[in-house]
Amino acid sequence: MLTAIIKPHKLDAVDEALAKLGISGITISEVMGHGRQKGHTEIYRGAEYQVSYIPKTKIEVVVSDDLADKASDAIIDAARTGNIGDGMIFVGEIGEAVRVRTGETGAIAL
Amino acid sequence: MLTAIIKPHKLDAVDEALAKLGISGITISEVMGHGRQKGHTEIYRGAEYQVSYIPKTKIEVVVSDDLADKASDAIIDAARTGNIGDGMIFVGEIGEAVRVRTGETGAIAL
Amino acid sequence: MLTAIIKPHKLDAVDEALAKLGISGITISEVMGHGRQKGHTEIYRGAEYQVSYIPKTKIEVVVSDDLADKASDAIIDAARTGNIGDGMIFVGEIGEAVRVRTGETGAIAL
Amino acid sequence: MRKLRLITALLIASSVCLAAPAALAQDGDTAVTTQELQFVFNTLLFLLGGFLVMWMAAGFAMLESGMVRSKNVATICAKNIGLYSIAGLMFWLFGYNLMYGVDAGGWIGSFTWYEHPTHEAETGSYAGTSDWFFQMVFCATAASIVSGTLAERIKLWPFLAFCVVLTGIIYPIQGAWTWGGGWLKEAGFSDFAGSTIVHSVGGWAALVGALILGARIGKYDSKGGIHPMPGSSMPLATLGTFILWLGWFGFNGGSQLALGTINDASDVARIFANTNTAAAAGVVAAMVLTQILYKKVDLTMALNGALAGLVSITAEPLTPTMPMAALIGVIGGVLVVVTVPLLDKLKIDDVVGAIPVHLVCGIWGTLAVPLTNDSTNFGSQIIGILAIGVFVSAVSAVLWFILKGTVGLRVSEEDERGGLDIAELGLEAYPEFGPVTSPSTA
Amino acid sequence: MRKLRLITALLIASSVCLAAPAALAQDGDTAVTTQELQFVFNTLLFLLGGFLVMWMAAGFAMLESGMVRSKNVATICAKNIGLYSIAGLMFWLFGYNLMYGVDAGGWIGSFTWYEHPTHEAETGSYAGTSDWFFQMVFCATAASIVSGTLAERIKLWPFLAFCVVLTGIIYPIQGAWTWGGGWLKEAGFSDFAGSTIVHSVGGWAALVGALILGARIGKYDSKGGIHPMPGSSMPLATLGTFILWLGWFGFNGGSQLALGTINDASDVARIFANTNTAAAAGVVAAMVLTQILYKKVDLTMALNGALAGLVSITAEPLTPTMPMAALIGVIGGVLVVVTVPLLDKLKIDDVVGAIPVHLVCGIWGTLAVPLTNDSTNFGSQIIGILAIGVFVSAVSAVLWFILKGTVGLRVSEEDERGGLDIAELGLEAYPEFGPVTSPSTA
Amino acid sequence: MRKLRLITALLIASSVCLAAPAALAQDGDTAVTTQELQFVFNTLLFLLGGFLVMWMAAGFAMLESGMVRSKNVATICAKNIGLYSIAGLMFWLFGYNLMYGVDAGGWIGSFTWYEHPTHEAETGSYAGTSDWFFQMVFCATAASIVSGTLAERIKLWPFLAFCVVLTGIIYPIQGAWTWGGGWLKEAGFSDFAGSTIVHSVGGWAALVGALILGARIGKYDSKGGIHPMPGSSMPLATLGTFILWLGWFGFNGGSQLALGTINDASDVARIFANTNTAAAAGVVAAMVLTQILYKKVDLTMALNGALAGLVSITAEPLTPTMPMAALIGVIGGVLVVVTVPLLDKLKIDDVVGAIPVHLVCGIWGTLAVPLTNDSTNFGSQIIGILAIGVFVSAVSAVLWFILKGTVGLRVSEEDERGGLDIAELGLEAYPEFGPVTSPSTA
Ligand SMILES: Nc1ncnc2c1ncn2[C@@H]1O[C@H](COP(=O)(O)OP(=O)(O)O)[C@@H](O)[C@H]1O
Ligand SMILES: Nc1ncnc2c1ncn2[C@@H]1O[C@H](COP(=O)(O)OP(=O)(O)O)[C@@H](O)[C@H]1O
Ligand SMILES: Nc1ncnc2c1ncn2[C@@H]1O[C@H](COP(=O)(O)OP(=O)(O)O)[C@@H](O)[C@H]1O
Repeated sequence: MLTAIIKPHKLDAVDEALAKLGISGITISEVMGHGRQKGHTEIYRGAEYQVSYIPKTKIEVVVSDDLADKASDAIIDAARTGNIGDGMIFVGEIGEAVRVRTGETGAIAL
Repeated sequence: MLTAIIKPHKLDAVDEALAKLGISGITISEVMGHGRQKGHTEIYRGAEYQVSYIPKTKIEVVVSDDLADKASDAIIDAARTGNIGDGMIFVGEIGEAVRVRTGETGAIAL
Repeated sequence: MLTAIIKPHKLDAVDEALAKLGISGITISEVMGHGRQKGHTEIYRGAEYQVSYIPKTKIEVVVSDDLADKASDAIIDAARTGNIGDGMIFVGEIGEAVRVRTGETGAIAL
Repeated sequence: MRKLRLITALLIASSVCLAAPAALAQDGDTAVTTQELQFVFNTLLFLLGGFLVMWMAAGFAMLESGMVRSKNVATICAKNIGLYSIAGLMFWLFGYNLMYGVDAGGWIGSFTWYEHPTHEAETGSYAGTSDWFFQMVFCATAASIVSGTLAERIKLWPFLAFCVVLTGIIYPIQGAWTWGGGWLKEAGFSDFAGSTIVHSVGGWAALVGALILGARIGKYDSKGGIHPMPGSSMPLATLGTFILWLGWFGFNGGSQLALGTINDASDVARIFANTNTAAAAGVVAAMVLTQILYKKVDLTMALNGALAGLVSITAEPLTPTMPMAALIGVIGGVLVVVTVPLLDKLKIDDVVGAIPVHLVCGIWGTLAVPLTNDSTNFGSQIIGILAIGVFVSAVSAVLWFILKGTVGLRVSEEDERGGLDIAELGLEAYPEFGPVTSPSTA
Repeated sequence: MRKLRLITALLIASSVCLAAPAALAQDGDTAVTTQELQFVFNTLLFLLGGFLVMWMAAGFAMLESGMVRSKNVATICAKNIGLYSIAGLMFWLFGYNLMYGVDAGGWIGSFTWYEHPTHEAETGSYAGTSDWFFQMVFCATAASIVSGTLAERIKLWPFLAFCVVLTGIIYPIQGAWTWGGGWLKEAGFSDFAGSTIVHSVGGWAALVGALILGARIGKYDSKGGIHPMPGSSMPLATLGTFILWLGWFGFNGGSQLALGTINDASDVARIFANTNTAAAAGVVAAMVLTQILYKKVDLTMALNGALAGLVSITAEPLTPTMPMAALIGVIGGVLVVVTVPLLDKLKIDDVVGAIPVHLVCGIWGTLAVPLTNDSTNFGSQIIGILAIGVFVSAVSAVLWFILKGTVGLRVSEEDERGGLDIAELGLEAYPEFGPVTSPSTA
Repeated sequence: MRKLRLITALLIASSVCLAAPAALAQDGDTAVTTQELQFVFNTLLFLLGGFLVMWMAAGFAMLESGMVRSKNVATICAKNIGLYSIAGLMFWLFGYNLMYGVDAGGWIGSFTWYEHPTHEAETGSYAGTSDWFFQMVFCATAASIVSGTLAERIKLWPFLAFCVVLTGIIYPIQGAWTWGGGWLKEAGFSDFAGSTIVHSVGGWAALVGALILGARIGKYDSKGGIHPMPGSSMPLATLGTFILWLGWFGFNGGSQLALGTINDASDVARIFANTNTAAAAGVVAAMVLTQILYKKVDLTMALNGALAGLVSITAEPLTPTMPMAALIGVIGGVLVVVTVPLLDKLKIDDVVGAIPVHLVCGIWGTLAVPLTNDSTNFGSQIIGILAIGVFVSAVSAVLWFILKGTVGLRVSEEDERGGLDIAELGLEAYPEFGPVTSPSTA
C-alpha cells in the first residue's frame, strides 16, 4: 500500500498519472499535518496565533508489488512543485486485499 | 489491522457483525474513492463535470491474528450488496498495539 | 509508522511531546470510534438514541525504528488522562518513506 | 427623473392645494378624503403585512434546511422556492377568485384569474391588488407547511404538482367558506388569521401525505425502535424560526385588515403584543418541559414551541388579554412537546414537526377562540375544524394517491440513502463539508 | 370573511363619509381628526420600529452563532431564543410598568403587569400597546448583548435566570430614570435611543459576568499568551451584522416616537441616514485600521466596526450633520479595534466583542451627544453614564455571585471541552460536519 | 423620558387641535395639510423601501457566500459589507448631488456633498434625506452586483477601490441622465426602478471586470473543458435569493415615489404583485427548462431565475397586467438558463451568474417597457441601454486597467489555490469544517 500525503490541488494530476499506469483503485481523505513546513502565523482579532497544521490530501493506493515503484515515481512526478510542503510517500505491506462485492483476493481484486 | 472501505450506509451492519465476534474496538473515518466504480457525470449550471470520487466509510479494526479471518468474513457478509462500489478490505500487520489509558500492549489491549 | 487514536484536546500536548524528541513530521485526521468506551445515549425530539461513535483525532507519525519506542512513550505520556476513551497506539512497519519534494528516501526523508 | 417626477407632481398638487394651505378638507374636490386616507393606510397595512408574510417563505426554507440531513438540504431549498413561486402563480390564475369570488354563504368562487383593477375601480377601502398580495402569501404559507413534513423522501416534481392543486384549488375553496364569506362564515366559524384556514390546512395535507408516503428508511425499526435523524444545521433552524416569528407580525397584524383609525391601529398593536407573548410563552413552556422530561433542553422543541405559540394565537390574536395570550401559547408549547414523540409512536414521520405545530396547535388555537371572543362559540368552531379537516384530508388523499399511482411519490431506496440532492438535483448543498459517517445519517 | 368584513366597514364608513366626499373635516364627528391621524402614524412607527428591533434578536443569534466554535452553536441559539422570550414575558409582567410607571423625577415605577388599554382609553398620541411592544424589544436587546460575551462556558439555565432579572428588574429600573421621566431625565441626561440605557446596560452586565465567570479554558495561557478561538461561520456572523444594521433603523428611527408631521418624518429620515453613515464609517475605519495594524483586514473587526458605529450614533442620531455622523462612527470603529486586544491583555474573555462594541462605544456615543446637541452637557452625560454603570454593575455582580454560589455558573471542564451543545442540549449544531481537529478548537 | 416627550407633544397639539376636534382642516394653521400628509406618506414609502433595499446588501452577501467555495467565503463577506459601507459614504460625499444636482437635460450634477435640509427647507412632497437614503441603497445595489462575478480571484482592496469610483462617480453620473432629469430623460428613455440604471450598470462593470481579470484557475481547460466549481452552501444561496426577493418589493414599490393617494397606493400594490409574479414565473421557467435540458432541476438556476424575473420586471413593474408580468419573468428565467452556459463557452467566468441575471435580463426588461407602457418607445430604450452600457463599460475598463497596472487586480496563483480567506484576511470562513478534497475544489 502506498500512502501519499500531497498538496490538495495536486490530487487531479496524481490521479491521472496513476490512471496511466492502469491503477484505478484509490482512496482519498482529507488530513492536516506539518513536516519541515511548520505552519504560519495569523492574527485574529488582534492576537497572533500559530496555524500549525496545513491541509493536505492523503491518498491510499493498494497496488501489486510490481507496480509499487512505478506508482511511487508517478506520484512524485505529478505531485512535486519543488516547494516546501510537497509531502511524503510511505510504502507499506498489505497481507491481503479482498474485494467485498466478489470476495476475490490478491492482485486480481485490485 | 483490517482496513475496510465500505458503503457508508453499511456501517451499522458491519459494526454489529463485528460486535457479534466480540470485537468492540473500531475506528471509522470518512473517505472518498474510486475503483472499478468510476464516479458519474453531473451537470452544474449547464456544464457537465465528472464526479470522480464516491463517498465511502473507512473502517480500521485492529484484531488479534486469530480473529482476522473471521472479522474479514463478517465484514464482507455485512457490507456486500452485490453492486458495484461495495469496497475493499485490506489486511495489514501491526507490530504492536498499546492502550494509552493503561499502557497494556498486545492482544489484551484490543 | 505510529498510528495513535487520541482525545482531540490532547493533540497539542502530543505534538509538543513529539517535537521535544525532534519529530517534526506528523499527519492528523479526524476520526470517530468506539472501544471499551461505548458511546452514550441522547434524546432528540423525545426519542432516545445511541451515539455510538466518539470523535477522536488520529495521528500518524513515521519515525525511524530507533525513535519508535520513545515516540510511543511520549504519546502515551502526553495523551493519557486515565479516563476511558484515552485511545490506542498501533505500531506498524513502513517499507520506505519518500519525500516528494526532494525524492530523498529513508530516515533522511523523515 | 425620479426626483423630478415627484417635484412635478407636487407642483401640480400645490397649485391646487398649497394655494389653499388651510388643508385637507378646505377644498373638497382635491383634498384627501377620509376614504382616501383609509384606503392608503389599509393598503399600506396589506403591503407591510404581505411582505412580512412573504418573508416567512424564507423562514420555512431555513427551518427545513436546518432540520433535514445535509444530503437533502438543496432539495428542500428547491421545494421551498418552487412552492412559493407556484403559489404566486396559482393564486393569481385560480386561487383568488375561487376564494373571494364566492357568493355570501356559498361554497366556491369562480375559476377566473385575478386582474388588477383600474384606478377608477378602486372605490373600496384598500387597493384590490394589495389584498391579492396579502392573501397570496397566506396561500403560500399553507404549502410551505407540507414540504417540511414530507422532506427527505418525496420526489421534487410530484411534490410541486401537489402544491399546484393545493394552492390553486384546495386552499382557496376552503378559504372561501369563511374568509370569502361562504357557508362557514354564516355558520359562525371564526378564524382571525388562519390557525385552521392556513395552518391546519397545511397540517392536514402534510399528515395525509406522511401516511401515504411512509416514513424515511431507517427511522423506525421493526422492534419499535425510533432512530432520530438530527437536523444538519441548528443555526439555520433557529434563523428560520426567527424569520417566521417576524413574519407572523404581518400574518396576524395584517389580518386586522385596517389601520387607519384609532381603533384599528390600537388593535393591530394589541395583535402584535399578543402574538409575541404567545410565541414567547411557547418557547419557555417547551424549554421547561423538555428540561423536566428529558433533563436537557431540546433546542428543536424550543423552536417548535415558538411556532406552536404563534399558530395557537393565530385564530384569535386580538381579543385575549396578555395573560390569556401567554396561556394560549404555553398550551401550544406543551402540545408540541407531547405530540412530537406521539407521532413517532404512531410511526408517522414528520421531519420538522409541522403536524404538531401547524395541525395540532392550529386546532387548539381555533378551539380557544371562544375563551376570549364572546361572539364565537365552540360548536361553530368545531364545525369549521371538522369541515375543513375532512375536505382537505379527503382531497389531499385522492391527490396523493393519484400521484403515487402515476408518476410515483417517493424516490428509490438508493436515492433516499444517497440523498435527494444528488438524485434530484445532481448537486450537493454543502459539497465541501463531508457528512461524518454516523448511524443516524445512514 | 376577511374581505367582506372590510367591505362592510367601508359601507358603514361611506354611508357617512362618502356621502360627504368633500372630506376629512367636513363633518367633524365622523371624519379623521388630527389626533387620530397622528395616533395612527405614531403607532405605525412603533410597530415598524418594533418589528425591526425584534429582528435584531435574530441578528444577535446569527452573529453569536458565527462567532462561537461549532460545539457551542446550538446552545447559543437556545440562549438567544430563550432570552428574547423571557424579555417578552418579563417586560410584560414587571418591566413596562417599572419603567414607565415612575413619577416624574422618581427612581422606580410599580410592580404591576402591563394591560392592554381599552379603545376608550386610547386618548394618547399612539396606541399604548404599540409603545409596550417597541419598548419590550429594546429590553430584549440589552439581554442579547450579554449572551455573546459569556458564550462557550456559561450554563444555560443560570444564564436565563440572569436574563429574567435583567429584563424584568435591572433594565426597567434604570430605564425609568431617563426614558420613564425619572431623576436622570431631570438631571439633564440625554440618550436618544439608548447608547447607554440599552447598550451599555448590556455591556456592563456582560463585563461583570465575564470577570466573575472567567475566561474559556485555553484562551489565555500562564505565559501571557492569547489563543484565539476562531468563530465557526463567518457568513452567519456577517448575516447577523446585516440583520442588526437593518434592525437599527427601527431602533433609532422608531425612537423619534412620532412620524405624522413634516418635522417628525424628516427627522426620522435624518436618523436613518445618520445611522447608516455612522455604521458605514465604522466598517471602513475598522477595515483600514486592521489593514494598517495587522497587514490584513480582519473581517470580524469590520463586522464589529459596523456595530460600533451603530452603537456610537444611538445616543444622538438626530442632531449630527452627515460629517459628524461619519466622525462618530469612525471613532467607534477605531475604539473597537483598539479595545478588543486590550480586553485580551486584561484576560477578560469576550467571545464576540460585545464589551468593546456595546459598552465602550455606548459610553463614547453618550459622551458625544453634547457635540451636536446644544441642549445637553457633558456633566449630565457623565452622571448618567456613571449612575447607570454603577447600578447595573453592582446589581449584576450580586446576581452573578448568587447564581455562582448556588446553582453554579459554569459548565464542568469536561463539558466545556466537549462543547456545551452535547452537555447542555444533547445535540450538535452541525452533526454531520466534523470539527477539524486543530489546537485552537481544543 | 421617551414616553413623556410624546405626551407633552400631544398636550401642545391638543391644546390647539383637540379643542377643535372637528379636525384636520377646521383650523388651517395647525391642522395637517394635504401637503403634510403626502409628505409623511411619501417619506414613509422612501424609508420603508429604503430599508428593504438596504437588506438586499445582506441578500447579495448570502447569495455570494453560498455560491463561492468555502475558502473564499469570508472574503466575499468582507467585500459585501465593505462595498455597502463605501456606497453609503460615497453617495453622500459625491453621488447624490452628482445624480440629482444635474440641470434638466444635462449630463452631470455637482461635486458637492449631500447635506440634511433644515425643517424649514422641507417644502417638497417628501423628506429630502429620505430620498437620499432611498437612492443611496440603489447605488449600493449596483456595486453588490460586481462582487459576485469577480469573486474568488480579485484582491480585496482593488475591488473596494473600484467600488469607490463606481458608487461615487460612475453610477451617479449615468443616473443623472435619466433619474436626475438629464438628457436621457429628455430623449424619452424610461426605466422605472432601474433594470438598466442599476442592474445593467452593475452588470457592465462586472462583465468588463471579468474580461480583464480572467477566469479562475482551473475553470476552463485548454481543451475547451469547463470545470464547475460548486458553491459551498446552497441554503445560504437560497436565503440570499429570498432576501433579494423581499428587498425587491422596496426596490420596485418604493420607486413609485409616492404613496399618499388612492392612485399611488394602488399603484404600489400593483407593483408588488407584478414584481412577485415575474419572480415566480422566472423560478418556474428556470426549473422546468433545466429539467428539460438536463433531466434534473438545477437549484442555482432556479435561484437565478427568481432574480432574472425580478430584474426583468424592474424597468416597468407598474403597467404590465399579471399575464404580461408573468411573461416578462418567464423570458427572464429562460434567458438566464440559456446565457449561463453561453458565458462559459466564451470563457467569461461569472461566479454567481450576475451577468446573465443583471445585465442580460436588465437589457431585456428595459426593452420590454414599450410592450406595456405606451408613453415609451423602443428607440429611446435602445439609446438608453447603449449610452449607459458604453459609458459604464468604458469608464470601468479604464479603471480596471489602471488598478491592474498599478496595485494589481488579482491574487497570486498560490493565494487563489489556497483561498482568498487565508491570503487576504488570514482567517477561514468555516475553520472547523474541512473542505473535502475534490477536483472541483482544487
Ligand atoms: N514523518 C512524518 N510522519 C507523518 N507525516 C509526515 C511526516 N513528514 C511529513 N509528513 C506529512 O507530509 C506533509 C508535508 O511535509 P513537509 O515536510 O511539509 O513537506 P516537504 O516534504 O516539502 O518538506 C506534512 O504536512 C505531513 O502531513
Ligand atoms: N486498489 C485500491 N486501493 C485503494 N482503495 C481502493 C482500491 N480499490 C478500491 N478502493 C476503494 O474501494 C472503493 C470501492 O471500490 P470499487 O472498485 O468501486 O468497488 P467494487 O469492489 O464494487 O468494484 C473505492 O471507492 C476506493 O475507495
Ligand atoms: N481494536 C481497535 N481497533 C481500532 N481502533 C480502536 C480499537 N480499540 C480502540 N480503538 C480506538 O481507540 C478509541 C479509544 O478507545 P477506548 O477503548 O474507548 O479507550 P480506552 O483505551 O480508554 O478504553 C476508540 O474510539 C477507537 O477509535
